[in-house]
Amino acid sequence: MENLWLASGLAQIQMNQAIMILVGLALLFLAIRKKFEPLLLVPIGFGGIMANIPGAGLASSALELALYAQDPMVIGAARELFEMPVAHIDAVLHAIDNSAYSIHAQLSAVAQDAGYNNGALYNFYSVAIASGVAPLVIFLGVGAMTDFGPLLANPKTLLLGAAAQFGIFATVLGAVGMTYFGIMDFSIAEAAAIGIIGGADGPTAIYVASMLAPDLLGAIAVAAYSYMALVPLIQPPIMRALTTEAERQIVMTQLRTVSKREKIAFPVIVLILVGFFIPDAAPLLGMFCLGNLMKESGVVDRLSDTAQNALINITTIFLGLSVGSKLAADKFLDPKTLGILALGIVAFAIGTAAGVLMAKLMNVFAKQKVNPLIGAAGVSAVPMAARVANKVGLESNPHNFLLMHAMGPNVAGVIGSAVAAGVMIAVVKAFG
Amino acid sequence: MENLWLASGLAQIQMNQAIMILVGLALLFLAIRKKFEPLLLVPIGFGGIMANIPGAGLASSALELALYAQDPMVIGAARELFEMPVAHIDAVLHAIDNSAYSIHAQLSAVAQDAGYNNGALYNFYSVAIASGVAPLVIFLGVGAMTDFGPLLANPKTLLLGAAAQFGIFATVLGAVGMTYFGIMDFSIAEAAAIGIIGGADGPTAIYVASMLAPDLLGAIAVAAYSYMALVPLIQPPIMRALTTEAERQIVMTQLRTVSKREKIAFPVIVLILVGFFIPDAAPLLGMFCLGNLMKESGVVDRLSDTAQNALINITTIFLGLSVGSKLAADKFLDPKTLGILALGIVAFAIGTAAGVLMAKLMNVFAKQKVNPLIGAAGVSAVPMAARVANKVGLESNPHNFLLMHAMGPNVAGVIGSAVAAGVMIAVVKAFG
Amino acid sequence: MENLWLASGLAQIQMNQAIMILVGLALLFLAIRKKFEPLLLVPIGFGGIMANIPGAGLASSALELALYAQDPMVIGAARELFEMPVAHIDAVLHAIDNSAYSIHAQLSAVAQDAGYNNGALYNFYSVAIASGVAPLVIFLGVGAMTDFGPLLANPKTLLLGAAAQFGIFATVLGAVGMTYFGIMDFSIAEAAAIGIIGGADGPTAIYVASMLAPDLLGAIAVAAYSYMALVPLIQPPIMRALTTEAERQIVMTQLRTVSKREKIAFPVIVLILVGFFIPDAAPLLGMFCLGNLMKESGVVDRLSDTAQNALINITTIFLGLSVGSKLAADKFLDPKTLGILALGIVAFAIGTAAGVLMAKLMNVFAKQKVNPLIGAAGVSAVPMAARVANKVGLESNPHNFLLMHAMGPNVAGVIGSAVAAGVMIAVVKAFG
Amino acid sequence: MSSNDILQQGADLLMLGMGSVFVFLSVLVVATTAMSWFINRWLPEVEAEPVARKPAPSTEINSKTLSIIKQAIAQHRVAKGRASAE
Amino acid sequence: MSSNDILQQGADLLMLGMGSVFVFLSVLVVATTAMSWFINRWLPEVEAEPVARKPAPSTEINSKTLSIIKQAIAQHRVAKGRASAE
Amino acid sequence: MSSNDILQQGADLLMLGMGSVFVFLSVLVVATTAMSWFINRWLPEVEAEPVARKPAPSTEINSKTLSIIKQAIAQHRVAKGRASAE
Ligand code: NA
Ligand code: NA
Ligand code: NA
Repeated sequence: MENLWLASGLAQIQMNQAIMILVGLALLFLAIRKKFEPLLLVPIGFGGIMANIPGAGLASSALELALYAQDPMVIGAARELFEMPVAHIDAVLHAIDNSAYSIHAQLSAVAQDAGYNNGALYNFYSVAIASGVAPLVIFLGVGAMTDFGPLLANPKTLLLGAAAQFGIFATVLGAVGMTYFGIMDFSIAEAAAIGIIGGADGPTAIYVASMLAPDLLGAIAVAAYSYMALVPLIQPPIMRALTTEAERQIVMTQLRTVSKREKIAFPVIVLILVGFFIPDAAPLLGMFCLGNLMKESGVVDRLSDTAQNALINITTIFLGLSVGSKLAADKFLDPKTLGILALGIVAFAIGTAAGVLMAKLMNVFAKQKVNPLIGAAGVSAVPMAARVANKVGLESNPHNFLLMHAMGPNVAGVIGSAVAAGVMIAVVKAFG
Repeated sequence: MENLWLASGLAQIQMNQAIMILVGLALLFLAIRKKFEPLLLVPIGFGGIMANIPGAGLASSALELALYAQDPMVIGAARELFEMPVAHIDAVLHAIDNSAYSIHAQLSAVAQDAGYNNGALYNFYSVAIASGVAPLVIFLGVGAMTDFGPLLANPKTLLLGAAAQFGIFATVLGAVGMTYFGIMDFSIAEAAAIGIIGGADGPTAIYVASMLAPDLLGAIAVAAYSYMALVPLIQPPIMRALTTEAERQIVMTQLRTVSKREKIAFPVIVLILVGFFIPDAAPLLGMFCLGNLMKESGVVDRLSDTAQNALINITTIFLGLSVGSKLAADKFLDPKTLGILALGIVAFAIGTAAGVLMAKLMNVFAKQKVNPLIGAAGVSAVPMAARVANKVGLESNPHNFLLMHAMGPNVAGVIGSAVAAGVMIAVVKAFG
Repeated sequence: MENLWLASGLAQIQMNQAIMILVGLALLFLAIRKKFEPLLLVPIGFGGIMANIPGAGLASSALELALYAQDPMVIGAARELFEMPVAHIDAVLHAIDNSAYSIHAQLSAVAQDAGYNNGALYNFYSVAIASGVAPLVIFLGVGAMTDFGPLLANPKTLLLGAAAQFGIFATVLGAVGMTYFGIMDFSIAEAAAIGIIGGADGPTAIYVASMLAPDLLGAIAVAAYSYMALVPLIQPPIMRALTTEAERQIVMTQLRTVSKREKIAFPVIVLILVGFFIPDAAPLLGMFCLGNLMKESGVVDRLSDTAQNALINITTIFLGLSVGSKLAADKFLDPKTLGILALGIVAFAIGTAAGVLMAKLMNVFAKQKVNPLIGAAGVSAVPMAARVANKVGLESNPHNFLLMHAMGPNVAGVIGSAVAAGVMIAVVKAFG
Repeated sequence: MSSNDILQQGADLLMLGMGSVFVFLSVLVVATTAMSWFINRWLPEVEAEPVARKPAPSTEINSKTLSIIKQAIAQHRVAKGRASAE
Repeated sequence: MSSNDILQQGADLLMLGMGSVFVFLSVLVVATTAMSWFINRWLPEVEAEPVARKPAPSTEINSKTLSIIKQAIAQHRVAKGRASAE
Repeated sequence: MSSNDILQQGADLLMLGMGSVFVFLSVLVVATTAMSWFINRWLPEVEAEPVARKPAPSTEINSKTLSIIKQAIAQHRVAKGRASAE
């Protein structure tokens, strides 16, 4: 909870809210007119506008609303809890900001006694994101829509998906570097949450941000989805700069057909390996693999169907509105947002470059050459990045269809960034 | 929580429950045989029967069940909390009835320690209605089903939707009048919640009642849906009484076609104006506009589809059962219910009259005459009221199709009553 | 909460988890390859694997995770709460295990303060099963898929559904007998929960187990669904042993057509009778009857459709994962599980026998003979048991189609075991 | 609680349980029979029931589609037969 | 609270409520009219809007199915007609 | 925490993170390759896999509908051709 509302005047707050409404309108424009990831950006943009309606407090908790109003009952209860009977009100608010979960729970009850209620968007956020459930359900549905066939036909493309995750960690280093040089003030948890933008995977970014840096979640999600929509602009120059015409013309042998049994076994193997090596990535990848197993097993089609349709759609609506709630002016209009937007695009660029370079490195050793363009698809952004690889490839050789070859690294990138997410959550927890 | 169960004997309670089971059966009969708003009245009627099963306590919380049973552990905890060690048990129960949210939370925990559990319908009510979420989700779906084209083609019909809300506020005055003359004992919050029946909009009525008068919610919702089903009986005599044959024959010019861009811009404009003028109406109208934007934008059809089908259907089932939980005998069998039923039909009648008269008033000033029958559609009750206007119009002029013209005030009435709801919530909150 | 983790070393725990992962894989194999109730066993098996990922704690609450880690903050808070400042840590843990709901709630808040979070599967379990909602929603959907026509055409087949419930209660007696002879240590509540396996109805078994013996829920649900899948193997030998060739050849008269009005009235009558006689069965049977009424009334097809598809599918996914969370090694790898598996199959066998014998008994008195094979369908396991009756009947008389006749006792068995569940919950509650 | 107690409780549960199940379902047999008699005697569905059920969309499509398929196949065969006969 | 107070509150609610409803919807009339004018003046949809809406799948199937049915029925009649004419 | 510390933490995260990602996905390459080899060597799908996947209903309808449409159109053209030829 920011104490911004005390430092600045009411006019300033309303000006900030007006700015954020314009940001929401801009997101709607990009989503509707430019088709920027509309499934998420329509509810995010709309939720962002709702969150910034002056006086409605839709994105605020009952306790936050009571504190905005400096409700005497709640302030009094806080004075008693903290045993600071004569302290200045600012000191009390500051103490609340820094207090633990159980203190918040007690003061929330007092605020509800005093007649305050959680805003609708705040409730959506609690249920959908703070609980962690919405990204998991999205992963279930995405898993049920994913075909691992191309990956199974050529498993070494998994390494391209690994390399592209360098964008994530390079960005973490960039963020802590900004802190080191005093440009920004990111904690290591915040830096990790920003880095995950480079994973080019919306639900993973939201999942990590909700755990490590909930206040930055709005900016991180907006950056992630916007740059995913911009992949066709961001990637091609980098891909062309790092490859020769000859490399871009490399023709890859046709993929073998993959049997149904391999497709059934794969999600189970991924789950067990993830459980063994990276337990913190198990929730995300577990749901992803369950979705995929439901699809490939062919015995629970009605569940797979629902996971791909009603369930993922319902979750997407509330996930989007919940992210929108984090576009409240006091959270979003912060210099950190600019830092996040700058670092996010760098993350995409580095991830793309790392994927391409990894492919070139593999060609040094392997007999079967891969077209380095498909390395760029390793950032995920499924299926956009794979399409971009195909398109750039066609420019050099109009008969060389790379799409299926690029789908391997593309879905590998999803696994890769979920693994990276798990590692970051575990390591940041260990840093304490 | 009513202490009714202490005042009357067990036999009386069971007689009351038997009566309410008959009421539930009557609602099922109306819904199934007479097609009275079956989507809501089937689950409401069924939930009403379930809520009145003697001894099952499906509509009661764990705490209520412990108090019915006069559980010594819970009573003891209450004695300690209120520091009334020797008071009569009635005094303790009375103190609990009047205690705050946080006291209830503590005693609920004790009741659960003592082995009591919330009834299933109570849980549905908490999640679907007490949280406010179900009416919002219904509005999302209704928004995705609404076509604002006729309204955009003739925006001044918005004023008809405004006028018809007079039914709401006249009814509030009627309710406080009853209190003034000692016929009933409605608080101002209860009067406001009753008035909203005149909005002829189910989810709005439930939303307002859940905030201002949860104990009356059952009667208010039943009245609202029943009278909406009775619109073809209630409205025509009023419409005929207030118009001349010549007026009813007025032919309106065909509506211009409305471009997709206007339809996309409209929900965004409504959201921003609501946020600026009536923030307390922002949750309801925000979700309504989001649903409409999802439909009109054409870029998130899968979300719009789910909002119109799986999501609204699931929510309707639980909303209906939750409303049914408020048909528990101790809440419903109260003289107030008769007052509510009487006031509700007056509200519909006044709203209809106000809409028609407003249309006649507009004809005094405007060059383009409107057929005053479409004013009656301003009460909402979409799309029934519009069809009634069309039907009454055809009686006077068999070639004058008013349906599309009446759809404008009809959807305007939805906006109008949501605005009225927001104002009432804000004003009643201010009355304290 | 078991204190197993204190008694055994880490290596033992991990070995147990490895075993449970193999159990999960076996369930997936049975579900996918052998088509054993795949709709439930795919998510249960997968959830079982997830629940046993070492170190991930997906099936544990925040408090359990804090206690595994022997978090000093939480242990300290417990020492204070229980006023045992110098007690050994084992004593503190033991005190927590045996403490009430409200103590758990307080310590959970402390654990969350200390940075622990509920595992994802734990959250699913809380929302879907501990609240009781998932089995109710499944029953709503199953009700909307059930045709009571054959039952209404021949109501006395209800008695066959009654007789088959003898499997439930005989198994309870078996379980308490095991306790009496010191083979196992089942409480009466646990014995009742185990008996319900004989109901051959998954959601009923989960509902009862969640109320009476949550720690055994995993084993009970796995046994119930596995044996339901094995009905074609378990039942035929028993059916053949208890009937003569002549009895198996009995031809039943064709069923009369049942009017729509009878089908509409039936679920309402069942609800009212259940409410009057067995209020504790009202939640399950109420939802079942509501689903059926939604289907038969024909006026709320969109609700009925959603209850049969999106809603039941979504609930099935989370119900399965939640049951899987109870396959955590410390709950499942217990001698009791072997007892449950042994008793479960006995329950199915006794239920089958009781159904067949009841049919033979009815033939002693009735003029219209019934083929005793359809008595076996009274265990429920819809529609598998009815198909088995049909198949065994065809072996004796290739022109005698018993399927529709067997559907009567089959759906009667669902009602019967829900009634049995209600009685058991009420009686065990009364035992205290 | 002694071991005997739990045996006793199990036996009680068996009695109460089977008793309730049989009583309840017997009552249901009577109630259902009475209801059917009453409806067929006093409230018969005279003609095509006005509350005709709108078939679920998917089923509708399937059955329509199926009938079309049958027809199409039939016509196809006829056409082929004619063609090969010519 | 005296009985007069609640009458006063009711009257206040009536004034504030109807006032707000009329002001708000009047503003909306103006805003909507302005918006429509602006869009039709400055942002007309030139041709077939590129954001063409994908019809809902079920509808699509239905309409296709319907057209097929119509055709099939028509052909059926023609065939029958021919058959009975022969 | 000094500024150096956070740099150190960032570097640690980079090492641990990329290390884990590469190790994990490399292990997955090996495991997947082994799995594919094992299945294709020991558990080949002999014929039409018995676990044949039931196509999603909508797709089924679509493909059926499409084939019907094609046929219907073809017949329609034939019929029209015949009609105009007569
Ligand atoms: Na990625
Ligand atoms: Na209205
Ligand atoms: Na059963």
